[in-house]
Amino acid sequence: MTALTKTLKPLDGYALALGDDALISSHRLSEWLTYAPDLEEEVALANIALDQLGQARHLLGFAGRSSGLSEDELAYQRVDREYRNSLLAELPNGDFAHTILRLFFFSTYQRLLYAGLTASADGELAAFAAKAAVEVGYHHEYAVSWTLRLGDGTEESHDRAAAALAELWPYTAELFAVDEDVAALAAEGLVPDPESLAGPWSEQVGTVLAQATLGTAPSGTWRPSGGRAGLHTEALGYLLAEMQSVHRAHPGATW
Amino acid sequence: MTALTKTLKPLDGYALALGDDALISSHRLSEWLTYAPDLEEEVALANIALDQLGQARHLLGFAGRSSGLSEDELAYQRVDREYRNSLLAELPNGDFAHTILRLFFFSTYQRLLYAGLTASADGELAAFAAKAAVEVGYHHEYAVSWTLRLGDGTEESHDRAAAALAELWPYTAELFAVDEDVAALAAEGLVPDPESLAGPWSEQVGTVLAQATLGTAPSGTWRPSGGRAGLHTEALGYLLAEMQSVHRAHPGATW
Amino acid sequence: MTTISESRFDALLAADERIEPRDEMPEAYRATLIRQIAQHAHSEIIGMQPEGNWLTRAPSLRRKAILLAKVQDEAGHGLYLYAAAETLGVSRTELLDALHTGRQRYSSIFNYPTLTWADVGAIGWLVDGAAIVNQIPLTRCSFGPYARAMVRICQEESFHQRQGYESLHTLARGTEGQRAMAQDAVDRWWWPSLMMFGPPDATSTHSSRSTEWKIKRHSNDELRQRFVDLCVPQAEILGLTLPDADLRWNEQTGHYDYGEIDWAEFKAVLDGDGPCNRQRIERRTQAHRDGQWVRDAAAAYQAKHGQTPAARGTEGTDR
Amino acid sequence: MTTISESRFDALLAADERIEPRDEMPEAYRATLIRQIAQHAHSEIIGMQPEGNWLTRAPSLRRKAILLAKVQDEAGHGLYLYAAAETLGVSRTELLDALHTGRQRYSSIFNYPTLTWADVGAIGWLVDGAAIVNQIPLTRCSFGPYARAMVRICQEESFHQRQGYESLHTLARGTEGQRAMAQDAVDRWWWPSLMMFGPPDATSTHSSRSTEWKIKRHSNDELRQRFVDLCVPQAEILGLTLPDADLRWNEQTGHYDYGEIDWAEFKAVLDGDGPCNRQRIERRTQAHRDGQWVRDAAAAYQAKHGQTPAARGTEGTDR
Repeated sequence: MTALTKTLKPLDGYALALGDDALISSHRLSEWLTYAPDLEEEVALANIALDQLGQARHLLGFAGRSSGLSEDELAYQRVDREYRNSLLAELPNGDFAHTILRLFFFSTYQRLLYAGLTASADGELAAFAAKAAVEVGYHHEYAVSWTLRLGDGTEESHDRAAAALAELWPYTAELFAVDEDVAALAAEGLVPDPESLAGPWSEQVGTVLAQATLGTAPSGTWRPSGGRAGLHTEALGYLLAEMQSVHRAHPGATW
Repeated sequence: MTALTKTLKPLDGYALALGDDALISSHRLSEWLTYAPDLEEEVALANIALDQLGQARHLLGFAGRSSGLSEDELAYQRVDREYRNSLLAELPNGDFAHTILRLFFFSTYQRLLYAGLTASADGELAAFAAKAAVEVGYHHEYAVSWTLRLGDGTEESHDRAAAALAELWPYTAELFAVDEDVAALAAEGLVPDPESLAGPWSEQVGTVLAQATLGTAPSGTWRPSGGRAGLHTEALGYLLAEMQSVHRAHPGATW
Repeated sequence: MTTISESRFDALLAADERIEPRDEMPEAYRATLIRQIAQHAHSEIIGMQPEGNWLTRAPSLRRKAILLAKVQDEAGHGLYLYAAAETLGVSRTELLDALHTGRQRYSSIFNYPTLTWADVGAIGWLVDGAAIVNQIPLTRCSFGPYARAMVRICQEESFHQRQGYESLHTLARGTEGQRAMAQDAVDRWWWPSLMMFGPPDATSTHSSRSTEWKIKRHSNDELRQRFVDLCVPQAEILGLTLPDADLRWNEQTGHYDYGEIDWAEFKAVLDGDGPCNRQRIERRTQAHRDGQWVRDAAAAYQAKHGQTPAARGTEGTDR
Repeated sequence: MTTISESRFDALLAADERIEPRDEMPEAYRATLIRQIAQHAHSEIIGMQPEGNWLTRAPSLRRKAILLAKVQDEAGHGLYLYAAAETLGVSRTELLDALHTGRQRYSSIFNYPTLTWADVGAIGWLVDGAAIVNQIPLTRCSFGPYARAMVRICQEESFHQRQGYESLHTLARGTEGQRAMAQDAVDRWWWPSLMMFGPPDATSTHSSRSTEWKIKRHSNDELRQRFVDLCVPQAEILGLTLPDADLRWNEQTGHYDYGEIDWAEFKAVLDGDGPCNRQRIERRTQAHRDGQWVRDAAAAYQAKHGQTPAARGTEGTDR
């Protein structure tokens, strides 16, 4: 509630939300290290976490520049009510199927988003998006390949993938929510309209789920949201407590 | 490494170590709340956590007084290298058997320790110990009663209790270690000689383990220590990161 | 037990005497009470979760002790209330099963997350405050065991409510960050607290029969108004704003008018679509599942030895 | 394969040529290499744990990225090294099993805990530093696949070592708390780093035959001395003290003398009684157990479809 980010311009706020998605996603992936099911997965998950962290640094740097806030001030000195990531990114890691399904949903979304953002009227964001789109393309391939193997692997892996699907699905709606600021930015051609991504996303996700023998998307009225407005799950506070612990224990230090 | 506690007098340092034991023990017990196997256990574990927290507050208050350090400065502004609790206290919670066996070892130790401390030449510590001894007597009864039920309950509970015994046993040696400061304090009649507690402890523990059909104490050369000197397991850093997170996020605030 | 001496039951009610478990009572009265007491018990134990969420992060040892004692009290309240329900011929196991499978409810308020430390204060002030307003009349409820449980519970909850208020007061007078945290917590908890009194009288079910049976003594809206009237001056002392532009003193009625409650949100949360419904029940059922082997061990020991190994030992320190 | 054309093997060795997997070689040479490469591979993957311990807590995003890349590199090193060992006719599965059941070892240094953020810097400087001194000669090792893996690994480790040194330098020039953290880390990692070169020459087994086979090219004590001589001036630049009162320049030998190493501690840790031996292996075996269903799923998919679903996709971003 130190309100570091209350006065950000809309485009900076937008970049911050995307950056927070990437930062928190990177954090959850990095929690897998030394726990992954195979050495190849250690390498791959670390790689994706590193790409996401790189994107986060770029976006946080962009978001803070005109306010004079550094990437580290934004990452380490905000409390969870100031974080703007989607709830999907922050949910605690479950099993490997949970991580794969989340990555599948998330990278499908990011791929569409960054592709759209390459057309941004903001040249810097457009250039960033072009590079990031390539990276998330690889994340998406990885997630798809494992979604297929888990869904169409053993009975156990199928059941675990189906359980992850059911748990995570409700959180995907938030990715396509539009608030006033984003609507205005989209109207100015600065960012893609999130709603316009929902259709392609559903189609792409649906195709893979079907191929993975995971059936169609679940139904249900519960579509939680709030992350973009700083209304998170109870999990984010613990994540940030850990992430910020060393930084906060040494106020004013440089690293 | 902010060295808040480097200059503490030996008796204050001793009280700090005992206080840290109680504080960290309370923390681990409090993690059980809303996860306990039955409502009676929620109440009992909360009660024991509360007693331990009360003891910690008394001991940290005692430890900091002559240096002008408050209980909260000591609890929230030290890093793990300055914490003096035994490793046994900080190990992450396992299952209920793990928690019960740890409490059994720990309360048996605390009961002997506080009983010895009632004879301290320091009147305040002696008075504190008299009150605390009654509390830990109840903790001990509770732990014994569950050790018996788990050890002599079902095959599963027996196996879990045996596994907890094997895991925790090595850490108990540290409770009876003597360093120079403590030896000097014991010679002055200010504190009980830790080594003098080891015999009664082994005897009492052995009797209960036998009755619980858990056999005799495990053997093995590995007896880790270091906690009293601030050399902890990797688990303590995470515990403190969480415990101190709100306090550190608001420097200078009162609560 | 199919013929009930309803005349005696009616006479006791009429005389404002207590119905006791040994007394005969209409099955519908029994069922209503079981449902209400169970829901109340469930609320106590589910209510441990949002506050328990801050146990390990309380920013001072004093506040940590207060919170730990409070969460413990809630477990204790759960125990009394399940015991009160058991006097009506159901077991705690059955009631927990009804909770775990969604056949019985708990108070919807606990389906909101606790996002900052200030939420602990706001829950103490507003949620416990609303609970007390709801529950004080229940200390005169016609069913003896429930009424007696409520006496003790209300005493403890008043204590919790004052502690929450005091905590929030400290935050509101603290640093800028603390103050913002306190205001934010009140902004989030105010409306859900008003919803705790249930739907508006016009649409409320159950109420009229419960009133005849002297289980319920005031309407939802009456109690809600009482709560608003209590909170407004307290908020002024705190120096915090209640998030309702329509909140103002009404000279005519002698009460505070307040804005429209979002009953659609209330219904959604009640029907299972609040932010934490799934999380709360999943946590509860997981703890129950994970504890099965422990309860089995205790039962096995008892069967072998004909007794538990010793007095539980903690009762002596229960406070 | 019982008759080995040892003359060709000996000729290759004598000519300082590389032995390749297709070449015939003495069984003892093969066994020695398998043991050594496997131990090296195990060290890479177990070595991810102490550093990985700080991934989620790195105090700046830049340092976090550096650490993440480093831990990833270690997993990558593990992959190359297991692949190198596989050229000798063992499978990664067998080698992992030998690690998990304690039949093969990993470097003892990783049985010490990382207690503060500064440990990441100290490990980079000292542990990677010692590893490089140990490993540079291995880039000229007689077995081709091992030598080639070591070239790449040494390049990456030099990079890690410089990053660790630079991180420690920042801490040493930072706040009082940072400086104390840095000194404390060096105090704790210095002696274990010296132990990484193995027992003193007088008591070392394996060495003489490994030297004949051109697997090992320098004695333990020679390499240890080289490491000490490198570190002392670096510590001076850092402004940190190495925790050895006997450390001083010896004009006669042209080297730094250093104090006595606690070989009892070395032996205890090697024999399984270090602070983290149990923890490291338990974590590793747990990850392996927990991953079984995932590996099974991949195998089942492959069996059904005759292929993996797509290129892994991450190779393109591997750096």
